[in-house]
Amino acid sequence: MKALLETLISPGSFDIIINIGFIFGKIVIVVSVVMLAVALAPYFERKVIGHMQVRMGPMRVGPHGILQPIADALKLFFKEDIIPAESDKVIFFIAPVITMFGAMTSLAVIPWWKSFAVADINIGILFIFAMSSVGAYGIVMAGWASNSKFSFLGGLRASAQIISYEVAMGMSLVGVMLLSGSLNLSEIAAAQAGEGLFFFKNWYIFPQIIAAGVFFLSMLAETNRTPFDMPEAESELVAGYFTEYSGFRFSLFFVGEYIAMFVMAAIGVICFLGGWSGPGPSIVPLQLLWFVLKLCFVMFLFFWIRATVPRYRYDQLMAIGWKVLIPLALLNIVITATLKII
Amino acid sequence: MSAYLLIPFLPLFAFFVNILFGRNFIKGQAHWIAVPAVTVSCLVSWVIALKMFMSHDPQIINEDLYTWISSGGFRASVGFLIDQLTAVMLIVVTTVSMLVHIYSIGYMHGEKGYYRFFSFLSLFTFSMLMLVMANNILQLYFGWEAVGLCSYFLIGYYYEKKSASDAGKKAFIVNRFGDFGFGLGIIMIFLTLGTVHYAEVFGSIGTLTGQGIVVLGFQMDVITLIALLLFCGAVGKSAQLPLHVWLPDAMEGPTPVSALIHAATMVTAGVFMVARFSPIFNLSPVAMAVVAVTGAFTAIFAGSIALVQRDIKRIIAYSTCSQLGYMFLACGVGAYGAGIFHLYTHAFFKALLFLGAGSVMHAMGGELDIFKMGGLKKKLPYTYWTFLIATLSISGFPLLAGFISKDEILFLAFASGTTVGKFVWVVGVITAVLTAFYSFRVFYLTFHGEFRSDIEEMKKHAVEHGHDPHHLLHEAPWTMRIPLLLLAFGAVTAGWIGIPAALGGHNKFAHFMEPVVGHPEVHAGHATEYILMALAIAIFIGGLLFARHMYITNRDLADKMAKKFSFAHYLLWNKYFIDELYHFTIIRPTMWVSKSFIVGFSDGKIIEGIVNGVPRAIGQISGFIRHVQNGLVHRYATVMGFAFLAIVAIAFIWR
Amino acid sequence: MEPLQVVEFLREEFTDDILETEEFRGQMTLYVKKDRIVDICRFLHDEPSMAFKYIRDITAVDWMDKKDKRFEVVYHLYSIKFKEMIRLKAAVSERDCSIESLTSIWRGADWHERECYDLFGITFKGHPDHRRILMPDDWEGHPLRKDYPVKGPGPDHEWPGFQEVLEDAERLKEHEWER
Amino acid sequence: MGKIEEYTVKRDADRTDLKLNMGPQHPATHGVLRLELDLDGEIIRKCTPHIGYLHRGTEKLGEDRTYISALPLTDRLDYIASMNNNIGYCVAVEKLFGIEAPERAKYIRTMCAELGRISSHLLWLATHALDIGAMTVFLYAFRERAMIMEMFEKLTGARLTVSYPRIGGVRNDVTQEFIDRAHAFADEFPTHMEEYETLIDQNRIWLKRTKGIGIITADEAINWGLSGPMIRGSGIAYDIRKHEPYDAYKDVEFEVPIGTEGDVYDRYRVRMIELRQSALIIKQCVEKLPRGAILDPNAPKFTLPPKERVMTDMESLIHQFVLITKGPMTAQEGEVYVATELPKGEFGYYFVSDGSGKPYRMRLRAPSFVHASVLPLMCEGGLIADVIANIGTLDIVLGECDR
Amino acid sequence: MITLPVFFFLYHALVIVGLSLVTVSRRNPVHSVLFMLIIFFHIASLYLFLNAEFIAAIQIIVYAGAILVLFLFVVFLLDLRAEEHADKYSMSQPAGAVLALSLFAVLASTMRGFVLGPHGIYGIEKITEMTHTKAIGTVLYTKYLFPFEVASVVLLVAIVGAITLAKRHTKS
Amino acid sequence: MVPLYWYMLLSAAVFCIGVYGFLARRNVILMFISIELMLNAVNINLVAISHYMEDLAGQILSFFVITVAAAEAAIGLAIIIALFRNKETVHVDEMKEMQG
Amino acid sequence: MISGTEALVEVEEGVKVIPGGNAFITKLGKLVDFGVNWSRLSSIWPMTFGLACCGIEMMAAGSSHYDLDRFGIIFRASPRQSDCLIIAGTVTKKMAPIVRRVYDQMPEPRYVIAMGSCACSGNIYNSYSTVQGVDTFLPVDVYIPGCPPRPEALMQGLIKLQDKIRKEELRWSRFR
Repeated sequence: MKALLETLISPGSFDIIINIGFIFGKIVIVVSVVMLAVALAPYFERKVIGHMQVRMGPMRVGPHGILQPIADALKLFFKEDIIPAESDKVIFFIAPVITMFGAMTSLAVIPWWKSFAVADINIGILFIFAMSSVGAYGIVMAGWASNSKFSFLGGLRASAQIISYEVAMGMSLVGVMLLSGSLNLSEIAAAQAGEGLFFFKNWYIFPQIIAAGVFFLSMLAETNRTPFDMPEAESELVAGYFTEYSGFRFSLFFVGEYIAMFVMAAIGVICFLGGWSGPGPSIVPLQLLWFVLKLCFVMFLFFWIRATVPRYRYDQLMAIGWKVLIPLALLNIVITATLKII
Repeated sequence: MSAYLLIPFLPLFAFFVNILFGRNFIKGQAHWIAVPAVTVSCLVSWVIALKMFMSHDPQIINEDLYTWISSGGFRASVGFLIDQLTAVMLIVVTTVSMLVHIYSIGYMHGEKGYYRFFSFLSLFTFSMLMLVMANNILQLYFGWEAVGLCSYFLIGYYYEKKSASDAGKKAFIVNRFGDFGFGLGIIMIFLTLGTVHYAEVFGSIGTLTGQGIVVLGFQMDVITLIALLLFCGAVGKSAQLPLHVWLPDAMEGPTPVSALIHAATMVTAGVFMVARFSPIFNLSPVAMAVVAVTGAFTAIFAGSIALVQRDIKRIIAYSTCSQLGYMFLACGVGAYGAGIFHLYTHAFFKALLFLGAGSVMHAMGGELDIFKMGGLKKKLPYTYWTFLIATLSISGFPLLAGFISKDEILFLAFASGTTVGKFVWVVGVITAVLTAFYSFRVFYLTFHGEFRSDIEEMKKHAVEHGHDPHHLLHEAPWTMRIPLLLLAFGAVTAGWIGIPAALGGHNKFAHFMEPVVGHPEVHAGHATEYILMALAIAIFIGGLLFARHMYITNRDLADKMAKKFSFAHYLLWNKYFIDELYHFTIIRPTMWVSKSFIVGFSDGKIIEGIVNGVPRAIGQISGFIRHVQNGLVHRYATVMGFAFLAIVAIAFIWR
Repeated sequence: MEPLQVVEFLREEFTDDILETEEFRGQMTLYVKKDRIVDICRFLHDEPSMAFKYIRDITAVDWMDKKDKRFEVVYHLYSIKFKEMIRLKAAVSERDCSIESLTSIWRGADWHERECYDLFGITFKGHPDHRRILMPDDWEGHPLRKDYPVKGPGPDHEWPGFQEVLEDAERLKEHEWER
Repeated sequence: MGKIEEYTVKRDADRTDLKLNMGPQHPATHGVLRLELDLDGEIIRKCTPHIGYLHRGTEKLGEDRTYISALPLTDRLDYIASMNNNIGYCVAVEKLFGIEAPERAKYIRTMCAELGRISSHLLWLATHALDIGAMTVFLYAFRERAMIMEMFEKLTGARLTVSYPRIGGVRNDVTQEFIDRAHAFADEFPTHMEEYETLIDQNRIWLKRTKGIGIITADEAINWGLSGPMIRGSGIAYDIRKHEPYDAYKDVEFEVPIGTEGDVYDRYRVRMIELRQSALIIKQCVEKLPRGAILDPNAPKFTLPPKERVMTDMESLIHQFVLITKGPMTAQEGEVYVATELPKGEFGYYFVSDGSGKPYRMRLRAPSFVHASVLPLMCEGGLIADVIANIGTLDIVLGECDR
Repeated sequence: MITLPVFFFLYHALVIVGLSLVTVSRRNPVHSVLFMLIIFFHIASLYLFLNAEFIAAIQIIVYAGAILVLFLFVVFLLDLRAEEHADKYSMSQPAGAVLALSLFAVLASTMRGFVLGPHGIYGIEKITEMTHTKAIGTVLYTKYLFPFEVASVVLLVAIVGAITLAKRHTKS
Repeated sequence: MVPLYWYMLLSAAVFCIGVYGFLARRNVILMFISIELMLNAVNINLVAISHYMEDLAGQILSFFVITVAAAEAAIGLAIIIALFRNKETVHVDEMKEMQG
Repeated sequence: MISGTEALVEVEEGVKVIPGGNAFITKLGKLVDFGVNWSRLSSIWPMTFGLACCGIEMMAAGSSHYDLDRFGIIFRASPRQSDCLIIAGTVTKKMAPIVRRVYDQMPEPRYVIAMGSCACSGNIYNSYSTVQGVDTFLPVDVYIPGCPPRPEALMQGLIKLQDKIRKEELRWSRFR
């Protein structure tokens, strides 16, 4: 132990510690900003949908209801935390944490502006896939541990859905990887940068329009959003896998889900909409602005779709995933690869 | 410039689209994918070939696209070689394929597996193109086997029909004999030269000259062995004696298939292969002689059978055998260029013959017997005229394609100056007579005279077999006529590219091919050539007149002849009893051995003795040991683990 | 076919089984013997000139002391084809409180009969799923009988299920947030 | 890898491993319906509906009250279309007494009934769409429904439980403002309809969720005793407004839409066309509305006298007193069954009178009760999600189902 | 001298070995699977130390994201709660322990004498320069292309086999 | 620098635990998990040696091991499900007959 | 930081307190009370639980015209996630156990609103099968009269409930 301490205070290690401190700083910044954004996302959603439905959305809590999410979060935090008697308690406890963990860790590799990410790793896309598959654990475990039939069905549905749509999503991004020649999100975004009036000419949404479509649909399914919100279909399974969750643990699921939406939207922006690229000079605040604007746009799409379309049936959803999206994604890979070779 | 990649891969693409989506989505519209794909690849091949033909210093493409296996010294790659030989083959393959595709739209209309037919047709085209475009033997072999497979699929296309599926199997099995040799040849090449790439093989084959090898106790020349083994493959694929038996039976497949695979392209793969390996064959006079003699015998043999057959497609099939024999004959005397030239012209007129026959069948509701036809001239004018052109071309009407190429073969055989050359020339001339005769026999019996069957009967028959009785005795749709017209044009003009110097031409074809296959020595002058040509014309007229005499003016003569030469007729009618020969020499012994010996003796006596005796002993032991096998996986695993430990321990101690 | 014609037609077919007919405000009522109810209904259903394919309602009336037989089971049949309705009544005594089920003719009769059993206590023989429908399974008494009080049998004879809830509420009161 | 789950979650038919209890507080069961589902994976092997969670004893209570004071009970049966219930009740009691409402009252009733039908169908559309996941339709439909609610409020003083008709007429006359609003509403309503249809009518998901689901053939529909849009969706043009016209229905023109397949989608279409037809009927009523009394002046022993007469006229006061305390005087012994066409289907009132002021037997034949019984037929063999669509398409209201 | 890498290694090794023991000894298969998940994460992290980031990602995506979820599904589907108590350790437990221990002894003693072969060309510098993914891709699609194709066939067979096996035979 | 031997030792330990688990447990699913454990042990070894040898062959091999593990899991679990349908148990000792 | 024990004042034998500590704690408690109560009253999530007629008015209150979402009120389908049980409609005896179970499944703090006369007192349904007011078995916080109450009345009731929550003290201490 003493030796270890000695190691830790040796001058070589000092740099490492500084480095670690720096990374921690980044983490704190990103997480706090994202948490704030996640807090605002439901508010944004309620407002958008409200206005689409000829009503106002939250108005009374704070000016224009802006404090609504904070009130919700605080209330949930102070609510009783019920653990059903028949449940598997440990798993019941950690399931939402795993979901949160899966979503939050993905944030690490997202480049917010040029060369700023908590961890700018070479396998960024793979990392996000890995983490989203971990997120599925939280869901399936929550469904199982609750020991309720609605939860169980919801959990199975959700995890099957996430896993199968992850295949489609991964395949849809292969085209992007082929074009950019990298798995690093920063590099992918950098490859799409453009200048001047047609700054968007390099965006992969144009050559990869099939992939973008497939990605967008699987993104909806991956985050359990309408029209693929089968696992939490209110009219069928009450609240799906988190039917039995209350209070704080429920809010963890809630937040995890919104972060997952965030991550997916960010991937969509980076891989298809050119990441931070945009008109104007290439300076950090502008880059961040473009990125955030695009992110908001994709989030808006999420909400828009929720307000517009009905819900698919579970078998129809699976059929779309396996029989339509995956073949389309494969076709896209073949086409992209062929074009790239020629 | 990698547009050449379109040539093989467009048909492949069409195949994939049709086979994947055909069943549920495309169905009757499969041709909209296959035909454009083949048409484009045909256009590209023409552009490439013409470019090559026009320029003085043709650019040869030889590149590796993709290395498939690279293990040790062995390297297998997908690569393409486009030289003069390949260019000619490309034209033949893609053109005929395109026309057959178009023809099939009309011919196969409304069949159950329409998409399946087109997808296999496309796959065949792809495989054939891979075969001819290969730059290494392995890829050639891949194409070789793939065309065989497609041929199997397509012969057995009407798989509900037993004869069709049997014919498919027969073709497949007979080809295996040949391919066995071919495979051995490839292995020999790899063993001796360590490579399978053409350029490297041909570059270093010379070093093997004079080396010998002991095979089955015989001292043999290595190159001769390789050449003969390779030729084995050619014999099988090109239906030469004695492996020709599958070809006539293959006529069970749809007629477009016969035209494409069994007349124009696949069966000529053997010739192509021999020409492609001409550097090897040239080094072995023995092999050359074998090739020539085999070709010559096949030519006359098949031609003679064709004299008496009644089935229109079989006659043309035997004719194909015979013409293929010509090509081998040419190759065997070193006139590869002439062989390829004949291959090229033959593709046009033989495909035309087949497609014409298909048109006739279409009108006859599937009837094949020429003795039940007659007088179709008026009903099927297009077919009549195009069939006439094809017949004239094959039987050697002056200046039509067939005349020029056949004449060149015979001339070069005569002029080779060797004994073998002289011998095969004689055989070739006799065959030419036969060719002219049987061609016109078919022609007259089909189109002239009066109609020899009952139209009502046919209609009833057609309805029973689910055909539409309305198009009986009517000209086929346009999709079927256009290929006929185009091929007829080809059958007339295809030969003009190689008009010999004696006739004022420049024999451009031979010069074009020379860089690849060389040119044989010619020991004769123009005068000889003129004489030979005159002889050929005489033969043509003789054959024509004799056929006309026999089947138009004097109808009884045929029967009389048959009675008079009853033994010969019997022999020919039964195709020299080759099938029966095989049956008695190969099939029956095999069956006997398997039945009587293996089942009866070894199984019955030895094995059962052991089976009954030993178990009785074992039974008692196993009663004890049985407890070990209790089905508990854990026990097994544990025992395995301890055994492993024991072995380790023993190894430890031993050391 | 007018209701009156229906009655005549039926009288021909089932002379002894139609006890009485009655018309009020243009609606025809037939009193039939309860043992023949299935036959009569099947006849009305199958006979093409009447085609009473549609069952509107099955219910009962409790005449308590006013008639000999306490209950009357009332059937309303309708013919969509001829736009005619007919009412059948079959008297059921309290002692033998049962009648044949019509579910074999109309699937729609299923729940009506269950309800009738639930609220009146009339048993339908041959019913495939003869359970209470509106009241809980362990409910005592049949509420629509005239001798059943409107407000129920009183707090002492409370339905055990509800009694349990009340007890639970009392028991759990101490865990509530005091207000 | 998820594929495997899809195949394996299903077990053999005789070994249903999951019994799912849907309801009574489930969000998609429209109140307190309870379904017991025997699941085989996602497939429903057996579906058993349980009702009675809202059984309030209306029939028993009705027998305990006079004909006049039993009217409010009918409000709360099909509480989505109370107006139609009231009207049906009044029509039935009128038939029992042998009186008739004056023409003007009939037209007003017809108009109100159709407004009620529109409001009911809108609520059905809203909840049905919400169940299938189209959440915005819900709010759009409620927007138009609010207009009708306001109109009712102006006319009757209540939004939902109106108790507006009276035996022998209606309570108060319509104002010109109400007539204008009704006319304007009937005019503009089809444009709103287009809004809903834009959202769902040609939506692929909607079609996938509704077409071929919950099929009921014409024969089955008759045999099970279905009525209203449920039977019309199966292709039987059975509409009591046409078959046994009451009120002003014989004087107005409208079409009875029918479906072809008998699936959820057909019933959806039928109801949508009915909405348009209702708007047409309202328009006709407004245009044809005759002048005259709103209560039958010829039957003072059955109908309440107008308020001002009660205050001024002794005889009327006595009538009022007796009618309220004892019920209608000199009622005949006898029995009637009167069916009226509610938005849900055929609602039958069966009265047995023993001559007193109270009904001896009041029987309510509720369409929802019959429709709920058909659920097993529609659901078994389907998937869980189809149950939701099927409950939605039944358009049941537990208030009248359980009574 | 315990340097940081050594410390990290020791931590990982400890967790992996400890949780492995826990995994094989849990009653409830669900818990076993979850401990397995943690083990996989640690192994992936170990791979990161070995500069094999792609393998680490694959480890998570394939093992954690697909295989273990499959296990979970199966455990859930079979609903083994009733079986938990039936799972008794049987007589081969000591045998298993003996076997495992002696195997470990053998392995440990043989590994002592393990000598590395000649070094290849993919040193740390090279891998960092061309990124691990690219390096692996280059090797996989050139030198090991044929095994790669065979592996794909194996997977195909597995998919078809799994579907055929698990598909319910409809008793039509 | 961590010695290679440590990695190998770790791998051996995990492998042996896997062996133990396979032999000691009666629940088929746990046996499968033990097998996965063994495969992972092998992978650790492969990657470690590959790293120390500065040659990617080992990592490629581990790649194939993962492939095989995936295939094995798919097939194995499918078999378990098929067995469970017939036998209603996952206890290996009750699966000793190979019919039905 | 207070170090050692000197800062503590011994008020009784063995009982030491921080001087002013109580006031601090009380003030802090008031602050927390304010925050917690504010959050609770700002986001009342009622359970989707319509029983009868009143349920329709409850839906109407949630629709565009009245829009409960303005107050941060959204309906949740699962009792575990809702704060408030609006009993909208007649509760029959058969339904009572289920209502009670739903209530029992809700986490604290939970509120009950009896919406409509039926839920308050039984209304006209004084019959064998109906419960005469849900307060017989549930602790009701707010009663809303009316048959059915207008959506405005429901809003009024919710605002009353908010007032009630605002006045609560120390209700957070037991749950977290």
